[in-house]
Amino acid sequence: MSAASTNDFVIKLANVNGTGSASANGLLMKAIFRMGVPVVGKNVFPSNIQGLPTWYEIRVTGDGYRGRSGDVHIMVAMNAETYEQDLAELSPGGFLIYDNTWPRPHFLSRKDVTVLGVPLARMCNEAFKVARSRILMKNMAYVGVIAALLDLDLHVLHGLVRDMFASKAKLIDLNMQAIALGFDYAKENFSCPLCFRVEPMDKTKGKVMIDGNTAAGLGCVYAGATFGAWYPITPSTSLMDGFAKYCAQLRVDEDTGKHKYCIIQAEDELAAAGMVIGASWNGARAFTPTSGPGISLMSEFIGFAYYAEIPFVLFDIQRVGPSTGMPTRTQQCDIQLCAYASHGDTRHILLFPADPGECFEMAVQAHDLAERFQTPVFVLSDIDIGMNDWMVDELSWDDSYQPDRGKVLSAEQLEKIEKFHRYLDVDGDHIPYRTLPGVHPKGAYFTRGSGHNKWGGYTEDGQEYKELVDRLRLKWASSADHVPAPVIIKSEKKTNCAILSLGSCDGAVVEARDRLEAKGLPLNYMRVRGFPFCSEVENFIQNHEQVYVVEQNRDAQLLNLLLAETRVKRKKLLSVLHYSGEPLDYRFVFDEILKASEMRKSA
Amino acid sequence: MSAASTNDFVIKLANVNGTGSASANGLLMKAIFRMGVPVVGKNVFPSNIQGLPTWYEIRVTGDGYRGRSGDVHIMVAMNAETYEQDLAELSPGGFLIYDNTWPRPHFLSRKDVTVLGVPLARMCNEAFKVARSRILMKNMAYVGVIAALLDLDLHVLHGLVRDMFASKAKLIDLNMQAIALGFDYAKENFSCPLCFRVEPMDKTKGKVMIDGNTAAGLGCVYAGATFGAWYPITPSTSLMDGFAKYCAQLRVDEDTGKHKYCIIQAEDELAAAGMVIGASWNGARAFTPTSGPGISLMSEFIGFAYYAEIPFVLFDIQRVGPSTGMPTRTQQCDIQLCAYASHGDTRHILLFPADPGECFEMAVQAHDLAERFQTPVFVLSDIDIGMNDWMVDELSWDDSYQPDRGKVLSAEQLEKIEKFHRYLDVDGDHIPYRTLPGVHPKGAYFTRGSGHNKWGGYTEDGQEYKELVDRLRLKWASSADHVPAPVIIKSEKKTNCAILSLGSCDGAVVEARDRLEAKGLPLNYMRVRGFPFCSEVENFIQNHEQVYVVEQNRDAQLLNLLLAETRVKRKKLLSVLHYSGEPLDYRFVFDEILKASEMRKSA
Amino acid sequence: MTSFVKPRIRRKNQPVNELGLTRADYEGAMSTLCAGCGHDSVTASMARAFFRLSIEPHRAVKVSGIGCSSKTTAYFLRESHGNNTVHGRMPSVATGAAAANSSLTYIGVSGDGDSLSIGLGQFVHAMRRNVNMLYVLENNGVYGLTKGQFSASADIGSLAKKGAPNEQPPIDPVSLALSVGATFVARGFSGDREQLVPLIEAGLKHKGFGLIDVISPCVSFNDHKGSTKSYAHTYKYYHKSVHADFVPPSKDIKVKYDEGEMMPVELHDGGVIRLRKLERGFDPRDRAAATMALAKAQQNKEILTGLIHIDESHPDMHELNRMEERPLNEIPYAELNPGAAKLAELQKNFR
Amino acid sequence: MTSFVKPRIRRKNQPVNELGLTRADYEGAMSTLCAGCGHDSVTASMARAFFRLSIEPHRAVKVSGIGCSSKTTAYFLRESHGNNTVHGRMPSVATGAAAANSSLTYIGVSGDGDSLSIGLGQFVHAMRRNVNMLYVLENNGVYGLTKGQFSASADIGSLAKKGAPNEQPPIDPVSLALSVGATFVARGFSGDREQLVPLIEAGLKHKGFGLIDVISPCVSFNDHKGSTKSYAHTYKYYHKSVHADFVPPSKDIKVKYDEGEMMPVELHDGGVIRLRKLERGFDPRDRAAATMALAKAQQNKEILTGLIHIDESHPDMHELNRMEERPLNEIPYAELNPGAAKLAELQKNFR
Ligand SMILES: Cc1ncc(C[n+]2csc(CCOP(=O)(O)OP(=O)(O)O)c2C)c(N)n1
Ligand SMILES: Cc1ncc(C[n+]2csc(CCOP(=O)(O)OP(=O)(O)O)c2C)c(N)n1
Ligand code: SF4
Ligand code: SF4
Ligand SMILES: [Mg+2]
Ligand SMILES: [Mg+2]
Repeated sequence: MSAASTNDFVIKLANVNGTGSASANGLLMKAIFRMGVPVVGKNVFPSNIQGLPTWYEIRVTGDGYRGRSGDVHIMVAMNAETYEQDLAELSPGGFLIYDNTWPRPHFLSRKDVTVLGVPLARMCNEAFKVARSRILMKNMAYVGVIAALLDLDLHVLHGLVRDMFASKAKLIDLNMQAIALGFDYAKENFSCPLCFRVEPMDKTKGKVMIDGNTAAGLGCVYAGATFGAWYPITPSTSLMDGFAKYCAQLRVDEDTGKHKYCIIQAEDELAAAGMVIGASWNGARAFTPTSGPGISLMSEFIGFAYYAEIPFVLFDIQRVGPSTGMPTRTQQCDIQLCAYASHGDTRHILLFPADPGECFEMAVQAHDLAERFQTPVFVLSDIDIGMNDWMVDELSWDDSYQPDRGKVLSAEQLEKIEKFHRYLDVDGDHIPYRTLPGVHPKGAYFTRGSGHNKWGGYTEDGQEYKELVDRLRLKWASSADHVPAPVIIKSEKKTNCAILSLGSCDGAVVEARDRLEAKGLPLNYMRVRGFPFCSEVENFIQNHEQVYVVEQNRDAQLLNLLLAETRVKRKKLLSVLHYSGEPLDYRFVFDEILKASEMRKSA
Repeated sequence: MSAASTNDFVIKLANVNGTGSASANGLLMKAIFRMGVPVVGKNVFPSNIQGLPTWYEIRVTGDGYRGRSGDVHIMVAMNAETYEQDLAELSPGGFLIYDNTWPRPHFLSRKDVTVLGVPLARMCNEAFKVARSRILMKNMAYVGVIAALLDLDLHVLHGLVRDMFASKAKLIDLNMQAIALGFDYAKENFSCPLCFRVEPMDKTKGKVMIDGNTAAGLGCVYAGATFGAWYPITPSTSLMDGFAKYCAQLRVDEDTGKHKYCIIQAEDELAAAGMVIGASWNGARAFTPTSGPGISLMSEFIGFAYYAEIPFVLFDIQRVGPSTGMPTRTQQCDIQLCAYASHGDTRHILLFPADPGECFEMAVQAHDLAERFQTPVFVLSDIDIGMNDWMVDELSWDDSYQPDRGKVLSAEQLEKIEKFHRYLDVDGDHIPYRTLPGVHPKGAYFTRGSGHNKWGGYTEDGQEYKELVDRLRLKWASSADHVPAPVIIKSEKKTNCAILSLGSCDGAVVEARDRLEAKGLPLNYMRVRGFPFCSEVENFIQNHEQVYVVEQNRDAQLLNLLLAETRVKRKKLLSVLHYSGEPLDYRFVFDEILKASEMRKSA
Repeated sequence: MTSFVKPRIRRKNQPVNELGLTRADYEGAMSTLCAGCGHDSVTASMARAFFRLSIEPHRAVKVSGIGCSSKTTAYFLRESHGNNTVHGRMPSVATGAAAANSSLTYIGVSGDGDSLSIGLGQFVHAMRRNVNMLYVLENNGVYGLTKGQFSASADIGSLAKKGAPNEQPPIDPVSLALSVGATFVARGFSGDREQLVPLIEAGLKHKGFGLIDVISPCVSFNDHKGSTKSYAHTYKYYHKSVHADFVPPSKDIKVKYDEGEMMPVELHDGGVIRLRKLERGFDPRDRAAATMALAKAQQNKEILTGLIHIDESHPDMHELNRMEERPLNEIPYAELNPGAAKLAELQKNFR
Repeated sequence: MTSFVKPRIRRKNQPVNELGLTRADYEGAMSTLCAGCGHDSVTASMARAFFRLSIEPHRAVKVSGIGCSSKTTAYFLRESHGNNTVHGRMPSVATGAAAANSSLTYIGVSGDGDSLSIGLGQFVHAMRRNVNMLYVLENNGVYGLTKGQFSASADIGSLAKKGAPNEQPPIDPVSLALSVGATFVARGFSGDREQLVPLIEAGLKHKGFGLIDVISPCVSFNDHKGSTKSYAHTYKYYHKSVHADFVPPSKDIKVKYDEGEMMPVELHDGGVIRLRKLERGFDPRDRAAATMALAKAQQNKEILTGLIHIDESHPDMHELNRMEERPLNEIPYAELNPGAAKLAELQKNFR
C-alpha cells in the first residue's frame, strides 16, 4: 500500500495540546507549500486547553487533491498517551518517529513499519536553559528531523521562522538552532531522505493557505459589514477574531483612533442575535458567527427576523452534535435545523461554502441576499473549513462591486410617495420596501413579530395574516435563483449515476470520483451551494437513475431536504453518510459508493 | 341555504372582551348540552385583556359532528366595532340580534336576514343599580332572549346558574332576573321559537364538556406526575392551571397541609425545560406546558435531554406562528420543529391528540413513553383543542394501570450487578438502564451533553461516538410501535382515495368525508396519532392512489414528514392546508377535496 | 382588525414646542389597554416629555418586548419607528440599533415580567454596557397580558387576586441597577406625572443607560387590597426623595445652589439636571450612598422615588467602543471597502 | 479517548471520617485542566469539605454548566451522580433535581462566564427561590475554555493577555446576590484553603441557596501582570473580613462569645456556624450592613472575603412550596393516583 512516493504521502503528528506544537506543525506544512507542492492540513484538537491528545495531519498532494486520503505514512508520535493508537494507524511500510529519550521497545511490535527514535527531550534539555523553551523547542527539533528525512528546503524553513518571529528577533535564532538540532541528528543517524520525500514543484503559485473563518471574517469586511455581535463558541470564535483583526487594521481612523465599526461580545447567543437584528433593522450590515448550540438558542429571534422581514446574517460553523457533542470535531449536522429554524411556518436561505475561498465570497453574498430578501441567511461552514488552513486560489476582489442594499427607500423617495406601507408588494416581486429610522417622517412604521397586515398594521384577521405569509413563502421561493448556483462536473463517459454533495465533502468527493472513474465507474457530480434549491438541482437528479448523496451527518439531512423540497423520487437517492467527526477522506466515499454500486449490480 | 332547522344550526356571539360575555356564552352552550343535544363551541378571543372584539360560536349539532360547519344562522352582535363584519358573515335566512337601545338602521342593508332588536342596555340600566352589574347582566339578558327564541329549557338554564354561583348565592337571583328580562322581552315581541330551535335529545349521556388543557392537566395527575415547571404563555397556561387545581384538591395532606407535588413558575422557558429535565433525571415524573416560542427557546435543552437520554415531557399547545404571530389563534405549525428540535442529529417522539379525551390519555402515555425511551416526548395540541370546551366521552380510568417507569435499576438490582454502565445496550433493545441519584453507590454515573461512550465515559473518539448515536437512532425508530396507533376509518364503498390527517382536524375531516361520500366520492381515512410513523402509516398510503393530507399550517409539515420518514411516493400526496387561525370547518375540507378530485378527473 | 388610529384634531391656540409641533403630534394609536391601566398614564408622560424636549418624532426609536407594557410603544409618537420585539429580549435589539445609529433618541419600554424574569440577563447587560437609551420599566408586580401571575417584583406578602400570597423576595430593579453599576437610576409612579415627566426628560438626555422603574398599577389583576403594587398601597408608602428638574441647554442655568440642597448635574449636551433633595440625607451622585439609602428605605418599607443615582462620568457604549460620531449606517461603502489591491497585500501573510 | 480514572491507592494510617471513608474516597477522575489552574485547588477544597462533613458520596449530587470550572464536577466525588448540563443553565436543572429529592446534598459548580453572562437570569432566580444547594462560582474574570475572552466579572482596567483593557464595570456576584436577597453569600480564594473549606462546609449545611464566589485564577489566560484576577493581584488586595467555622451538630458548642466578636449562627440541622470578625465593623447577619460594608470595600478596591451575609430565617424552596419531607421520587404511585371513582366524581362539573 505505501510504496515509495514523492509528493504524495501523509505525515501525522501526534502531540499533547498546550505545548506549542500547532505552530510548529503549521510551519512544516507551510514549508512544503512554499516549495510549490500542494498540501492538505487537518488539525484535530481536544475540547480543553492543555494536556490532552491532539493530532495534526499533513497530506502532501502533488496531484492537488483537496481532501484527506485516509492513509498515514509518517507518524510523529510525541504523545505517550496515544502511542498505541498512533502506531496502529500507520500504513504498512510507514515510518514512526518518536522521542527515544525514554526508549519504548514495544514499538517493535509492528514489523511492517520502521521506527526512528530521536532523543528530542535530551537534546533540547542540553541545548536550552529555560524550562518553557525546552518544551517548545522539542517541536522545532522534530520539524528539523522531518526536514532532513523529507528533503525539505532549509532556506524555506528559515524564511518561515523569520516571518513568524518578525517582531521577536531573539526567538529566530533559538528556533533555528532547534531545527538544526533535529536536522543534524537525522542526517547523521538515518539515511536521508526517506522513500517519502518532497520535491519542489510549481503548483502553489497564485495560491494562499488560509482558514475559512479568517476568510469569512475578511469577507464581512469587504461586504461592508460594520456591526458584529457574538458569543464565544468553538469553532466560530476565530471568525469574529478575523473580522476584529482586519477592522482594527483597516477601519480605524489614523488621526482620531475612532472606529468605523462596532463589535460586541454579547452575554449569550440570544443577545447576539437580538443585537444583529437591531443593527440590521437600523441599516448597518451586521452578522453573527456561532455554532449549533447558538442556532438552537437563536431560534426564537430567527423566526422574528423572518416574520418581521429583517436582514440577519448568521455563520454556523458546524460541529458534532447533538447538545455539546464533540465541540472540536466536524460535522454537517445543522442543515435541517437552519432550513426551517424557529416555530411556526418558517423557511430560510442557506449557503454552503466548500472551502475558505467560498467562505470569503459567500460572506459577501450572504449580506447581499439578506438585504435583498430582508430575511435571515445562514452560511453553513464547519470546523474542517473554518479552522483548518486550506490551499485555495488567492482571494480576489472586483473593485466595481457595490453592495445590494435591497429595497430601502431614501428620504428623497419617501418625500415623493404619498404613503409608505411597510409590507406591501408594490413591485409584484414579493419583496416590500423598507425604510430606516430617522430618515424621514413618512418612513415611520411599527415593526412587530405579532400578526400584521400588508399595510403594516396589527391584525388578528385570518385573511390578512394569510396574505402576508403567502407572500413570504413566495419571496423565499424566488430566492432560489439568487443563491449561488450548484457546481456540476460531468464525466466524459456516459453515465446515469451521479454524486450530489455539499460543503466540505467536496475535496474527498472529487478525488473519490476520479478514482471510481479509473475503476470503471464514471459518475457525474453536483455540488449544491444554496437553498432553496434552484430548478437545476431537481433536473440534475431527474436526469440520473442513481444519485449518491454524500454528507456528514447521521440523519441524511440534505437528502431529506431534497425529498421535501423537490419532486425527485426517493429511490433514486442513496445516502453516503460520514459522521465520526473527522474530516471526510476520499477512501470512505470511494468504498461506500463502490460497495453500493456493486450491490446494485448484483441486485 | 339556511332552511328551518331543529338541532342543526350555528349561533355566533360577537362581544367585546373583558365584559364577562365568555361565561354567559358558555352557559348557553351548556344548557343545550344538558338538553341532550350535542354542541361544538369555539371561543375566538383577542390577544389583550379588555376592549377588543371576541367571538363565541356555538354549533348545535344533533348529528353529533365535532367540527365547525362554516355557517352562521344566528348572530348576536354585541360589538359595534364589528357590526359590519358580523352582519356580512350571517347566512341568508339567518337572524341578527342586537342591542337596539341605540338603533342601527343600516342593519336593514341586508334583505335576506331578519334583524331582531332588543333594548338590552336600556332594560339592564333600568333593572340594575351597580354599574358593573349593568354590563354583566346584559350578557345574561341576551341569553334569556336566545332561550326564548330557541325554545331552551328554562329549568336547565336555572340549574346552570345555580351551579355556577353555588358559592355566591346572592348572584343567583340577579342572573335569573337578567335572563327573565331577555326571555320575557323576546316572548312578547317576537314569535318564538324561530325556525331554528332546540329540541331535547338523548345524545349527551355519558359525555362531558371539557377543554383539552384541563384534560391534559388532569392526565398528568393520573400519570403520577409530581413536578411541573412552566413559564406562562397563551394558550398553554390553563394546562398548568388545571394541574395545579387538581393537585391542590387531591394531593394536599389534609392534616399537615403538605404537598405531594411541586409546581414552579420558572423565569422563562429555558429554565422551565431545565427544571423538568432536572426533576426527571432525579426520578420524578415531570412535564412542561408551552407553545411555539417556548419550543424555540427550549431547543438547546431538548437536544441535551435527547443525547443524555433524560425523560422530558412537553406539551406544545400550538398557536399561529411565526414569531409572536397570533397568540390566540389556532394552527398546527410546530410539527416539523418538534420532530427534529435542536441542533445536530436529533429526532423525537410526538403524540397528536385530536380532542380533550385524547389529551387526557396521551398525557399519561407521554410520561410512559418518555420514561420507557428516556427521551423527550411532545404532545402536540393546539388552541382549538386546548382552550375550547369539547363534548367528549366521559374520561375513564383503568384502576389497574401502573406507570411504566422504564428501565430504572433499584438498589437491590444494583447491589447484584458487578458494574453499572449507563449507556450500554444490555438487552439489545437499544435502551440502556438508568439509575437515580442517592439510590446506591454503584449507580453513580456522570451525565453529560458532551461526547460519551457506551460505558458512560467522556469520549472524543469517532467510533465510540458513532456507536452511541447509532443506538439512539434505533431506539427512536423502535418507538414507532409504541406510540398510539393511527385510527383508520374505511369506507364501505371501494375506493383508492383517502384522507390522512391529524389532531384537531379530525372533526371537520370526518364530517367532510361523510358528505363527500354522499356526493359520490368515497374516501378512506387515517388519522395519525404518533411519530415516528409505524409501518401501518406507510402501508395505508401505499394502498391508495391519492391521499389528501389535511393539516393546519402553510408549509405542509405533516406531508414533509411523511416524505422524509416513509418511502411513499410524493405524487400520491396532495395537501389540503388551512392556516388562517380559525378552527377548521368541514366545508373547507369538503370544497378543497372536491375541487382537487374534479381536477384530477378532468386531468 | 387593523390597529386603531386616533383621529388627529388640531385645536386653535394649543401649545406648540420649539419645532412648532403640538402635543397631538406626539400621540400614537389608540390604546387597547384596560381602562385605568397605569401604563396609559406612563404613555402620556412619555409623549409629554418628548414634546417638551422638542425631539422630532421620526428621530426617536421606540423598542419594547412583550406584555401590556410593551404594547404601549404603539400608543405614542406615531411618527417614529417602533420595534416590538420578542419577550424579554428588547435590550439586545436596542443595543444593536443604538450601535448602528447614535444620532437618534432611543426609548425602551418594558414590564416587570419582561425585564426581571425572562429578560433579566439582557436587562443587566444593557446597563453594564451603558447603552445610550432610556429604559422605562412599567412595574405592576404581575404578568398583565397572561392574566395575573406574580412577577419577580411582587413583594413578599403581596396577595394575588385569587388570594394566594407571594413568598419569594422581590427583585427590585433599582437595587439591581445600582449593584451592576448603572449610570442613571430613578423610580417614579404612573400616578405622579409631575415627578415622572422631568425624570423621563432627564433620562432621555442622559448619555448612557437611563433606567426609570415606574410603579404602574394593573387594574385588572393587581389593584386589589393586599397588593403592594396597587394604587392605594403606592400612594401610602410613596416617598419622594429627590426631585429632578431638567433644564435644556438653551436656558440660562447660572443659578446659585446651596450645596446639599440643590445639586446640578451637567449633561454631555450642555443641559442640566437640577436635583432637589426633599428629605433624606444622601447624594444621588454617590453610588454607595444611594445604595445605602435604598437599603434603609427597604428596611422601613418605604418606596423611595425620584432620581436615585446619576453618574455622568462613565463613558457610554459608543465611547467605550471608540466609535466615530457618524452613524455606522451612514458611512459610505467606499470608505468601508479596502479594495482589491489591499486584498492582495493582506494575503502576503498567507503564503 | 475515554476519561482518565485516577488510580485508587489506600495508604495505611490515613485519616478516615465518621463513615470510615478516606480522603481518596472523595476524589474523582484525573483533572484535565491546565497545571496550576485555580479550579483544581477549589476541587480539592470541595472534596475535603465533603470528607469532613462525612457525606456519603452517593448521596451528593453535582451539577454544572459548561466551562473549565464546570468540568471539575468530574474531578471529585467519583461515587456521586454528576450532571454536566448546558452552558449557563445549571441552576434550573439543579432546581428541578432538588425539587424531586430533598434528601440529597446538592452542589453546583460554575464559572463567571457560565453564571454572569449567559446564565445570569437563572443564577439570580435560583437565589430568589432559595433552592437548597451550594453554588460555587469559580471566578477567574475570563472565559477559560474558549480561550481568554473577558467575562462580565473582569474589573475596569484589567488587562487582557493580548493587552487590551476592560472598560465595562464588573458584575460582582456578591453584590448581586445581596441585591436579590440571597441567604448565604460568601467569597473565598482558591489559594486559601484554610478559609475556603469551612465556607464550603457551612454552605453545604445552610438550608437554602449558598453562594460562594471563589476567586480562582486562570493560569493560561488571566494570570499575567495587569490582570485583577491573577494570583498576585488577589493576594495583594485580599481582605479577610469574617472567618467562618463550621461546627457539626454532634460537637458541643455551648461556648460563650463576646458579642460583636464571635457570632454563632444556628443552622436548621443543629449545626452552628461560628463567625469571627477579623476587622471590619459589620454584622453579616444584617443584609443592609453587609451591603454597605461591601460598597465601602469596593470604593477602597479591597476584595472582601469570608462569609459576608447569612440569613437562616428565610424558608427554602421546599418550605415555600409546602412540600412534604418525603422526596417526590419516593411517593408511591398508589398515593398519587386518585383512581377511577374520583375521576367520575370530578367530572360532575363538566356536565
Ligand atoms: C417566549 C415567550 N414566553 C411567554 C410569552 C407570554 N407572555 C406574554 S406577555 C408576558 C408577561 C408580561 O408581563 P410584564 O412584562 O410584566 O407585562 P405587563 O403585561 O404586566 O405589562 C408573557 C409571559 C411570550 N410572549 N413569549
Ligand atoms: C450555548 C453555548 N455557547 C457557548 C459555548 C462556548 N463556551 C464554552 S465554555 C464558555 C465560557 C466559560 O467561561 P467560564 O464559565 O468563566 O468558565 P472557565 O472556563 O473560565 O472556568 C463558553 C462561552 C457553549 N458551550 N455553549
Ligand atoms: S391587564 Fe393590567 S397591565 Fe394589562 S392592560 Fe389591563 S390593567 Fe394594564
Ligand atoms: S484555561 Fe484557565 S480556567 Fe481553563 S483549565 Fe486552563 S488555567 Fe484553568
Ligand atoms: Mg407586569
Ligand atoms: Mg471563567
